[in-house]
Amino acid sequence: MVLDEKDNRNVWEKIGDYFSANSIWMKWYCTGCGAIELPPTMTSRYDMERLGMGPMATPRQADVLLITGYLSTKTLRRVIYSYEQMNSPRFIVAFGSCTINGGIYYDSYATIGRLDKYLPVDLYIAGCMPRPEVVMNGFNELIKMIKKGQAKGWKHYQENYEWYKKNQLDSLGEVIIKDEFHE
Amino acid sequence: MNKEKSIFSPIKAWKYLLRKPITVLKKDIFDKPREASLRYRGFHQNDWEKCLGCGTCSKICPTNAITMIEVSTLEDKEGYKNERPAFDYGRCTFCAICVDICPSDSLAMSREYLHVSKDADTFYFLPDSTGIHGDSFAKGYVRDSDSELLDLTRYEMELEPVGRKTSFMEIVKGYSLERALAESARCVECGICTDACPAKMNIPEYIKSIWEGDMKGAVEYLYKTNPLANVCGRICTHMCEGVCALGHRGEAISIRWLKRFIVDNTPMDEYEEAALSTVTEAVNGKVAIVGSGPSGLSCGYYLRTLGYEVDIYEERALPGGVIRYGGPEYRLPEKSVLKDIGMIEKAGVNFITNTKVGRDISLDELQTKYDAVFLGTGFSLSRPLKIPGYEHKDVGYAIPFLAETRDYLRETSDMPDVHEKAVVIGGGNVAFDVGRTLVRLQQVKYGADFVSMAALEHRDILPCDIEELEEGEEEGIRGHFGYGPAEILIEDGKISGLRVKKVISIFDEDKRFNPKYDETDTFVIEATQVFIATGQMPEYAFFNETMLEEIEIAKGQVKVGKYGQFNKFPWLFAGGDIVQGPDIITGVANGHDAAEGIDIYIRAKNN
Amino acid sequence: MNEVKLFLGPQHPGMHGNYSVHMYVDGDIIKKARPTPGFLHRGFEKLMERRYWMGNLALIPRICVPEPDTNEMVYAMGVEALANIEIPEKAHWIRMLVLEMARVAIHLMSLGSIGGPTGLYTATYWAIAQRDLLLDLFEELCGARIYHMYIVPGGVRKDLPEGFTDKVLAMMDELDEKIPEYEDLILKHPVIHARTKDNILLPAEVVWELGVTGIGMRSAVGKEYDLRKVKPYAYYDKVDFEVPTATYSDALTRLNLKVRELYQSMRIIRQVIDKMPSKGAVNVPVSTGSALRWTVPAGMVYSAVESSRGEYGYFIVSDGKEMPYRIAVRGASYPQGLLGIEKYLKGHRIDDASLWMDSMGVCTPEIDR
Amino acid sequence: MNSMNNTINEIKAALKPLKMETPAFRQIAVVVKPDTVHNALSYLKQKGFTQLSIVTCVDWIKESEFELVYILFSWTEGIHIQLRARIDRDKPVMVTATDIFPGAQYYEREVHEFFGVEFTGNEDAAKPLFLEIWDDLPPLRKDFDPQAYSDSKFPMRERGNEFVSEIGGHDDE
Repeated sequence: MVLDEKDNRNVWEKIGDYFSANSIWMKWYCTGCGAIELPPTMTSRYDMERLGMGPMATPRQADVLLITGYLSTKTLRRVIYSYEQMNSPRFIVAFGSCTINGGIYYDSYATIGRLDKYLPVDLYIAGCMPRPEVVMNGFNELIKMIKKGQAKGWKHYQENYEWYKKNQLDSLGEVIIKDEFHE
Repeated sequence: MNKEKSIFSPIKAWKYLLRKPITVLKKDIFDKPREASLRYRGFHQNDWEKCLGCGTCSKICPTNAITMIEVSTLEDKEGYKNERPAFDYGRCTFCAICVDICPSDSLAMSREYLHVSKDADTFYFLPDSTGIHGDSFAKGYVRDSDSELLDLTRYEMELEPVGRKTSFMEIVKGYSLERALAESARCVECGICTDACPAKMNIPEYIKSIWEGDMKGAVEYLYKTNPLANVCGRICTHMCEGVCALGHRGEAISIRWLKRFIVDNTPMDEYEEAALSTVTEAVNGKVAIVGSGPSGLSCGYYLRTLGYEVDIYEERALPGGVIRYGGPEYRLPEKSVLKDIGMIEKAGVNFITNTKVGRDISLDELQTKYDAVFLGTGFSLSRPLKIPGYEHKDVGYAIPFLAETRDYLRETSDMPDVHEKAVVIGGGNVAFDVGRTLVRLQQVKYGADFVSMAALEHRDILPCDIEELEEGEEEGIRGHFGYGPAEILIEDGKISGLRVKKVISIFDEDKRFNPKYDETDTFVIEATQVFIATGQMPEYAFFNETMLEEIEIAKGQVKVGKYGQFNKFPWLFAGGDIVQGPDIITGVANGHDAAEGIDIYIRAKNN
Repeated sequence: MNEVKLFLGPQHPGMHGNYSVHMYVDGDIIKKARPTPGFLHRGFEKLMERRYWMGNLALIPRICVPEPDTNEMVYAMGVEALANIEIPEKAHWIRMLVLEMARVAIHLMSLGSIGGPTGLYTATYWAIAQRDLLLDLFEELCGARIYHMYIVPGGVRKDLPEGFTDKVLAMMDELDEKIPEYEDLILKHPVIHARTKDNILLPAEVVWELGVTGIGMRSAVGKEYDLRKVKPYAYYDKVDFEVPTATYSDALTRLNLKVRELYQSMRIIRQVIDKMPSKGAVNVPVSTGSALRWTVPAGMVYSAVESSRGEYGYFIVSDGKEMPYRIAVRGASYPQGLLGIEKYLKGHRIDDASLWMDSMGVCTPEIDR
Repeated sequence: MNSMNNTINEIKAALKPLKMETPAFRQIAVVVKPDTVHNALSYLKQKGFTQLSIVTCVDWIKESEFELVYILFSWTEGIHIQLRARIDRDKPVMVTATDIFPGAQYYEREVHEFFGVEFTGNEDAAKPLFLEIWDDLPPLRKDFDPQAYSDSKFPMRERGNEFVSEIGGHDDE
């Protein structure tokens, strides 16, 4: 993903970014094993609310989607579905090795290799799994990026929608979920 | 069962208001992230000084995260590869198995864990000892003896302990199947041994074949680069073992004995099939080889695989050169030599024995009869040591003595003349061969042995292999190391002893051989027979005058170009001791090289 | 009747982990439920056939995220049974220490996660933070908070760090003080009582029908059906502990049993530290050679340990090579997580659906693998 | 251990197994013919092996056979039993065990999904469970190569030899 480094926001956008950076709703979706470090991050030990972040149940009101590790194809379909339900500006933070290059599941038939082929990733966090300190630092970094207008993954997704869709279809076959199939 | 309490009962938790909070402070997260534990498995650190580039980490990695990257700026060092592991944190699971298995102990996990970036490429890096951001975090998880994943101790073979010096029985028994499997399982397939081997043998591959139980495949690997596997499986100088990755923290793999296990334990039909699988029809030309030592045999075999007719000229009655007449029976039994030479003969190499080039047939004649000629004549003469008394009849030389002993054991000649007390001058492997042969012959003849040895070098810098020294001393050789020969004392026409003097230094400031002695510190080693084993030299009587003029000879060795080809005489090739030396495996390598060179030369000439 | 289809998960705050249940509801009552697993399916069983016996160490803790040590233990026990090796005494004690610490950690976590479906978020804040302190101990022991990779075939990976047992004992003393508070805060709280008492029943017939094990089984059957007692592994036959049981299984009973097991685990930890020899080897090699060429004799073996949710088992097949031939994993919550949901979630109210999953102990990664 | 020997003898007498062994501590492996599996399961359930721990399958591709494995456990005696039976790999069919152990339903469905074994009498077994829109061989069969499948479907990052030797820190912008 090539990001345009130039800051071409207008004043209103800058103000908007400033406020949204200080109040981020994280979507409550445990996509993979990195989610196990989210409870400590959210609760009293690390207390992510100090950053103005809190969990949000519905995608429509959430700002940031955490991809906490590997994604099976089955989950990726749902993740794309719920990412597209989110309102712009929306951000993706990818946790751990698996989102970057497949992780230990590099040769698995069920999990994807790299996330940025299917969804625009704003920030990667290293670790398998990342410690709460790293997660907190990642959020802090994201906040900085939003303030500076650098977290523009969602724009990239809009502009390159065809490319993303093609990749999604290539790997998944179908993105539309037919939930009745197994009943 | 718990009774329901009032909704206000948890109110006592307010007491925590005044206690230290459990929450990690913001400054401990953002400004200076909390320090990880002493064993933390964070990002990798790799000490480049120690790293061998063996790639064991990349093989064990369950996530395929480690790639060996060639680093061109590293200098070439024997036993090291100029490759270093790069880690993909898009794969790594921080399991630290790579750390536990690292043969050089260079890898460690640091206590650094923080890396956040929008650029996925920054998650792939080549660590040095400062870690991912160059911040030199303290080491976290390191290997210790509990988490060791290598098998560092050698599975020893049994030696014949008692009665070994009274016979010429082979000392080392060879691996049992069980132990060979255990020993071969230790290998980490790094291939550093291959780089160190003069013949570039496919060592990891044949060890793997043993481990997989594919003996035929193992023999095929052996014959790819070495047709003297039986011989080398017994008396190779095993430079491979000197650089073995496992040798850095433990004991090197017994590569030589595993090779011997292959040749001793492959059924003969499979062995023959594997050894001869690459031999082809002789259609491309005719090549003469002078001397049937290791280089000649090797050259002959590989020429047969390349499709040439080969005649090997040998001065003595039996082909083999040093392997037939040099190495002592207790280390290199006749049957092994026969197996190798037999296989080369089966490959279609023709031996013309009792024919000395330069005496019975001239080199010029060979040139006209053949397309190319290979010289592998070796260092066939003993170098005389001109100290007072050296011309006495009881002063013997290593090479004829060892050859006579082999003939005696083959029952083609009488026992060499041995006295009850003898002294050997020299401290190399050949000197020990002579000394230990003497011990056995004395035991056979007198039922007792008395062999002394004098060498310039001190015990810990002797040029021989350590096994030779240890086994020799076990067999009762009396070593006087650090003493040089002064004169051979003669009384009434008989030798009465060897006077030696203490050595102060062997080399002068220019590192040239120039021993200095303490003339006052001398004593006499009691002996009635003296053997000189201080070196060998070549014989170049077969060169004609123009050749002698054109060919440059330095320190006894001829100067040749690539493939052992003489620059001025493109039809003539050379290898073995007269080119490189001084061991069998180098000879084999030279022979193989020359075979390829000859092939190129003849093909070019024919087209 | 007006049936409506609802999705519980995969993206839902009441759902722990990535899992989905399709519910057909009439008013507030669930009429039909269908579990949909597979969101966390990574193909572990296939991947394990492609890695060395030692390399699998990186995979196995990831099968069940909250409880890595159990997985490591099952795998290690199975490989040791196949290779027919006896591990050193100290390794057994250390393993028990680690397993019981893990049990304390997971019980604390599940105590905390009851906060989600019941709305008592205080529970989450207290219990998870307490668990985090235990994770710090784990980090000191093995170098990571979650994926320990500490119990290995042949023993444990490293000896205990200096002064570790003292820290564990101090933690136990702290827990002695804190757990009664958690009981007040969680178990005796009217909110919890209102939601869990006489709710989500698990009769003994259902236990036998589904094959539910662990706390679910013991709370219904009233017998000490715990693998640590029935078929002791490590040195569980050398320590005194009780297995809490009950004969009436509602969600509250099961919560109660969890807390009572916590006390028993702490009791075991204290005994282990008391009985553990201070010196001695902590592991033996599984096989000769380097870990690249470790082989395990051919055979098939099933090994099982008592996880916090019941019997956790691996069926391991070796063909004598350097990699396993086949490994099948029995996740402890498989029976209740699939068939249980299909058959017995119906009849409950919608708002109890996630509480149902929570109190039955459904752990998705071990079902999906 | 007496009960263990008794159990072994009783099973031997009742089931006439092809092979019996004790692979581990308090564990019995019983190999039977595939057509007797159903009887054996109901016999063992009567004997007190009331818990079905897992139903799984091993692909012996060289022999062209699947080996079905039923792990049973007796809580009263603390003994695990592996009941194993080999069936033809090309036409793998087995009678369902759901009438004896209702809990077998999902295990059988899983075995069907991962190996392609059909279970007669278990209608649900043929439905997909973990996988969605699966388009290849059943993935746990030995002739299925997950690496090849992954390579063909899921692109990986190319990691070359070139190196970003100096990586910027996480907070320098």
